[in-house]
Amino acid sequence: MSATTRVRPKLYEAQKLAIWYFVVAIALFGLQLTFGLIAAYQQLNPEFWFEVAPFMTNRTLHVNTMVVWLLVGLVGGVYWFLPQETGREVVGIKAAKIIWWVIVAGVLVLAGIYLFVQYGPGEMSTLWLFMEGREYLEAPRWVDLALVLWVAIFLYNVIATTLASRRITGTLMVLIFDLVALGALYSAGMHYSINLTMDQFLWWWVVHLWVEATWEVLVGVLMAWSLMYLLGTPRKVVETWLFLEVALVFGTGILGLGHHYFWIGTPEYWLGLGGFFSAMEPLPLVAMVVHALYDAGGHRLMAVNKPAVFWLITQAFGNFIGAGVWGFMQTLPQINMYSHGTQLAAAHGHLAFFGAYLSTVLMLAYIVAQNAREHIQVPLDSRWWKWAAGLMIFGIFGITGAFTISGFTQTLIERAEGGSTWAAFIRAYTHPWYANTLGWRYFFGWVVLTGYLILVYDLWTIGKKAVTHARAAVAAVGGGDD
Amino acid sequence: MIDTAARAEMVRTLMALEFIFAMLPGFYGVFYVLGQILHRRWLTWLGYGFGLAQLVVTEMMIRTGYLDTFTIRLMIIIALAYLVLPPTLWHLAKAIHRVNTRDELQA
Amino acid sequence: MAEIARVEVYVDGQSTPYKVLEKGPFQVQIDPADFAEGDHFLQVYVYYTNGDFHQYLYRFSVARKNQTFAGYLNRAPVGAPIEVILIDPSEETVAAARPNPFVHGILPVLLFLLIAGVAAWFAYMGDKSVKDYVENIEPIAAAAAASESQGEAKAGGGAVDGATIYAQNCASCHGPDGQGQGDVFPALAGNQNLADLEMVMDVVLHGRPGTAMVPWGQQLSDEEIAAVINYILNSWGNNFGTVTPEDIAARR
Amino acid sequence: MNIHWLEITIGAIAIAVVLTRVLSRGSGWLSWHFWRGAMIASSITMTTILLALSFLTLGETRPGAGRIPPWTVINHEIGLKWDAERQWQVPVVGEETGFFGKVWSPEEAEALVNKGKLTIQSRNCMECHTLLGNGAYYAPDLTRAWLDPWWDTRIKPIVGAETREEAMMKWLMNPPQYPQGTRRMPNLGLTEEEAKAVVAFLKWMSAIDTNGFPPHFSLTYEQR
Repeated sequence: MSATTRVRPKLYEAQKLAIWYFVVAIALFGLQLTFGLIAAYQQLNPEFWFEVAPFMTNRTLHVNTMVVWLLVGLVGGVYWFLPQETGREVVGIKAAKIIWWVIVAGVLVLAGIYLFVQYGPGEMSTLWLFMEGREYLEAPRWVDLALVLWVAIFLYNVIATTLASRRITGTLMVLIFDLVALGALYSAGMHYSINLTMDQFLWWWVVHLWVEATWEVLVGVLMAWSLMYLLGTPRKVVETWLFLEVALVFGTGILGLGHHYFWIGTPEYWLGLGGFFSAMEPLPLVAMVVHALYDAGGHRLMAVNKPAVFWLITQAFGNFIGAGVWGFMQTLPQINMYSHGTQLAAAHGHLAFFGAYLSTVLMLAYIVAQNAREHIQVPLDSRWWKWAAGLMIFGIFGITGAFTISGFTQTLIERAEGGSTWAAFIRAYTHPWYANTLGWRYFFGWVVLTGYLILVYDLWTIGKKAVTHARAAVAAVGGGDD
Repeated sequence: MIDTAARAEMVRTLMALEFIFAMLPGFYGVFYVLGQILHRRWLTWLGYGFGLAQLVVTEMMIRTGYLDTFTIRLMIIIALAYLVLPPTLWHLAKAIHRVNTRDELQA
Repeated sequence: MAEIARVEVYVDGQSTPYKVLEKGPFQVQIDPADFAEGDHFLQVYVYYTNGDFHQYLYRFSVARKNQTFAGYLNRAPVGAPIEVILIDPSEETVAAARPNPFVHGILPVLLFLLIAGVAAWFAYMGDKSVKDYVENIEPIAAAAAASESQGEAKAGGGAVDGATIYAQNCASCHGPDGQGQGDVFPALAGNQNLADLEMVMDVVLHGRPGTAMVPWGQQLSDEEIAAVINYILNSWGNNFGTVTPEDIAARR
Repeated sequence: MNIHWLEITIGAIAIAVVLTRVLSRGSGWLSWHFWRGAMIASSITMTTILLALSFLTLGETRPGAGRIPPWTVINHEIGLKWDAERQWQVPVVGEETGFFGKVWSPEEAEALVNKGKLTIQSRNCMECHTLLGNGAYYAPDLTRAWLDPWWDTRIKPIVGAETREEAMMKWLMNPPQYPQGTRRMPNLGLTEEEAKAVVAFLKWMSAIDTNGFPPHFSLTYEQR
């Protein structure tokens, strides 16, 4: 009697692709931290690499690698869960693979352009070839087109797979319409306008409506799937709560766009609208905390994938504190008039992106790591992920604190006392409170980088011991060898 | 017109109070939910304490006299909204779980 | 390949089978209510009529006991010739809906084109001028005069005041009373190094490389630099002598 | 047209609630169907209101339409005055004084400002500076850069220029040579034409009515 055991679950092609998404995402995360550290050091010592790669170059790379790796991670998460959700292989997986490697090549070329070309002549051709020069959306037009193509193929895959599976769930419905909004809004950032006010008006359609509406909903969908997968929360509960979150996110976030229309030359009614709706924006985030804690607590944190559940809860809290509290701190128009365009915005940005998106992608990375390599893993745990998470959270709070103090100083000295002139700006950044926090920021940057290196090691090794555990269980009942 | 020193004083006061004002409902929500989930009554009461402190800070901000009518109204609406939000959402989560799973979490 | 003769299902390595199937349809239904909270694995033994034997592993998790639905089955295919189904009543009520090709296929595309089109229209209209020339011209000579008179006072030519120049340029680092700040910005009050007048002039003119001290030679005139150095040398109890604009010019 | 934010806010919430009731009639408020209705209702309501308000905003944000100056504003003197009613500074446009020694026609002015915008984008200015408060925070805000007294008091003498526009142009063409503070601006290789265009763009930008941002700019202007 021949006995063979197949313990390795076959992955769908889309899931194999998703593994590559996460490998690239984690690699780009390392680049983001590196350029962030260089930029932080240049604040301490402005002459460092002044001739080679000035602050603007490093910051461009810091910001752009962040946008790309988070988006890659979120899309990778969808490719991971989509076959499981629909119970079938993703339709059009070949096109997805081809466009993926095109995007990777494009990102590499773009990083080279940012690093070595840096800027071009003041012509339309520069905007097409090298640099669009709008914060977060610096990518030249050809990269924009490639990205839209990427999202379009992704959208087609989701829709076609859903239609082919003959079964539509609430999460898939939300996902389809959210991806439509995500792709279409990105195209709003591709237009050139001489009128700076209209330029920034549309620019915020992308930047705000992406990170505070469509990305937030995409994260909501991924969290819904992860809650079902990690904690076994019933589908009906998860979907009902997802609808509630989407109602709140779109209900507050779309008009919350008004807080970016306070001072760019737009009419005064945006002050009231933006003030009110952005004050309500933490609401869906409170809802996320409540739901995640309710289910994780009901489960008494007994989960098979401990790091993923940890990052799930970190996401709920981090999103609320970073995006909610730190954002709310400065959206009242009377305060924002003084704090707008200072380091306080950077404090909010760092904590919000960490809490809302980085922790989501790391949660997904641990789910993928659990299934990508081998067999079954019960339970997935190690001592390293705790160090990685602890150092990264400690570091990011240190960075945020440093930015908050320097932002407070800058607001007082540059805006309130000095009248926002050039001289006032110099006075602000030479003030000891500001100057000292630059050093702390750099130090905490190294803390985060240390956490990142441990994270990479942990993702690589976690689950190897657990496999042995599973094998022993199989052997105990007299199963064959592998 | 107010002079530079007075303006700096105004911004310093308002920003410090606004920071606290933003933090308090955050603490309120977090401690309330933690108290409920861990069945620790004192954590929930701590949460309520932060909720009340938020009203006090709202009143302090209004009393500084720096705010215009529009901002005062906005602050009052926000403060009252955040006072009822965490318990409302918690009970909503509980009700949705109950209706959809016929399951009582409370041990 | 031969026919399937018998299917045995074991859970978590227990010795007694959870289910045994002798005839088709070979479909295993798991009721999560039977299991404890946590993660479980399912071994499916498939025996064939010709004596072959294959074993497959599935994983599923259960959230809570005594609950209508409480599990999630990893749907990844393991290549087993049988179907494993997790009983999931809420999936049946919620997810049985068929997708509608218009609502879930064509409507999203139309929405995409609508949003993209509106954005393009805004960008196009935003550059179209309503008026080419300024209306409502107001005299602003008073403000300009005020700024110019202040500018003249600052830019020098007239009386140069070392204290003013110090307050505007130096006090933010070295402190309004020359007391300095920490190690980075040295104190000037009572600093014996100031006795070296040539060193003082060099540092103010050319800065000190590797430190926060910037060169002021390009920004201030000889008269201004002399005035501010004299202010520093003779304030806060200092008494280190004086320099002249000619000395400064000589060291440029 | 006078629009009040409170009416819009209350109206938006009311419409969303009514629409939710309509879309999810017959189902209890804790059910799956109710919240699906709420999601659809709030998305549609808020998107529609955003689009409607954007159309209204467009009427005031086109060049020459009240809050945004026409391109030819670069020929004029520009200042700030305290608006007692709105409680902040608003830009005022003064006499026609010319720009780089000539008066620019609407077409020429638009081409020049356009060149300035292209240069600002291609040199990635927003990665250090802020424009209208948006950008990186490594270098000064440029919203009212044209009105900064520093150009007259500091830059004019060191670059040896007669007018403010000339001082800005000369400084921009080689900033590291004239450092201001410890942070230096790199030499971005601006040609004379590009530098002129950037100055024109900055001058145009300083005349935008930004609801008073940055507050109390350049204390000299407001004190009258």
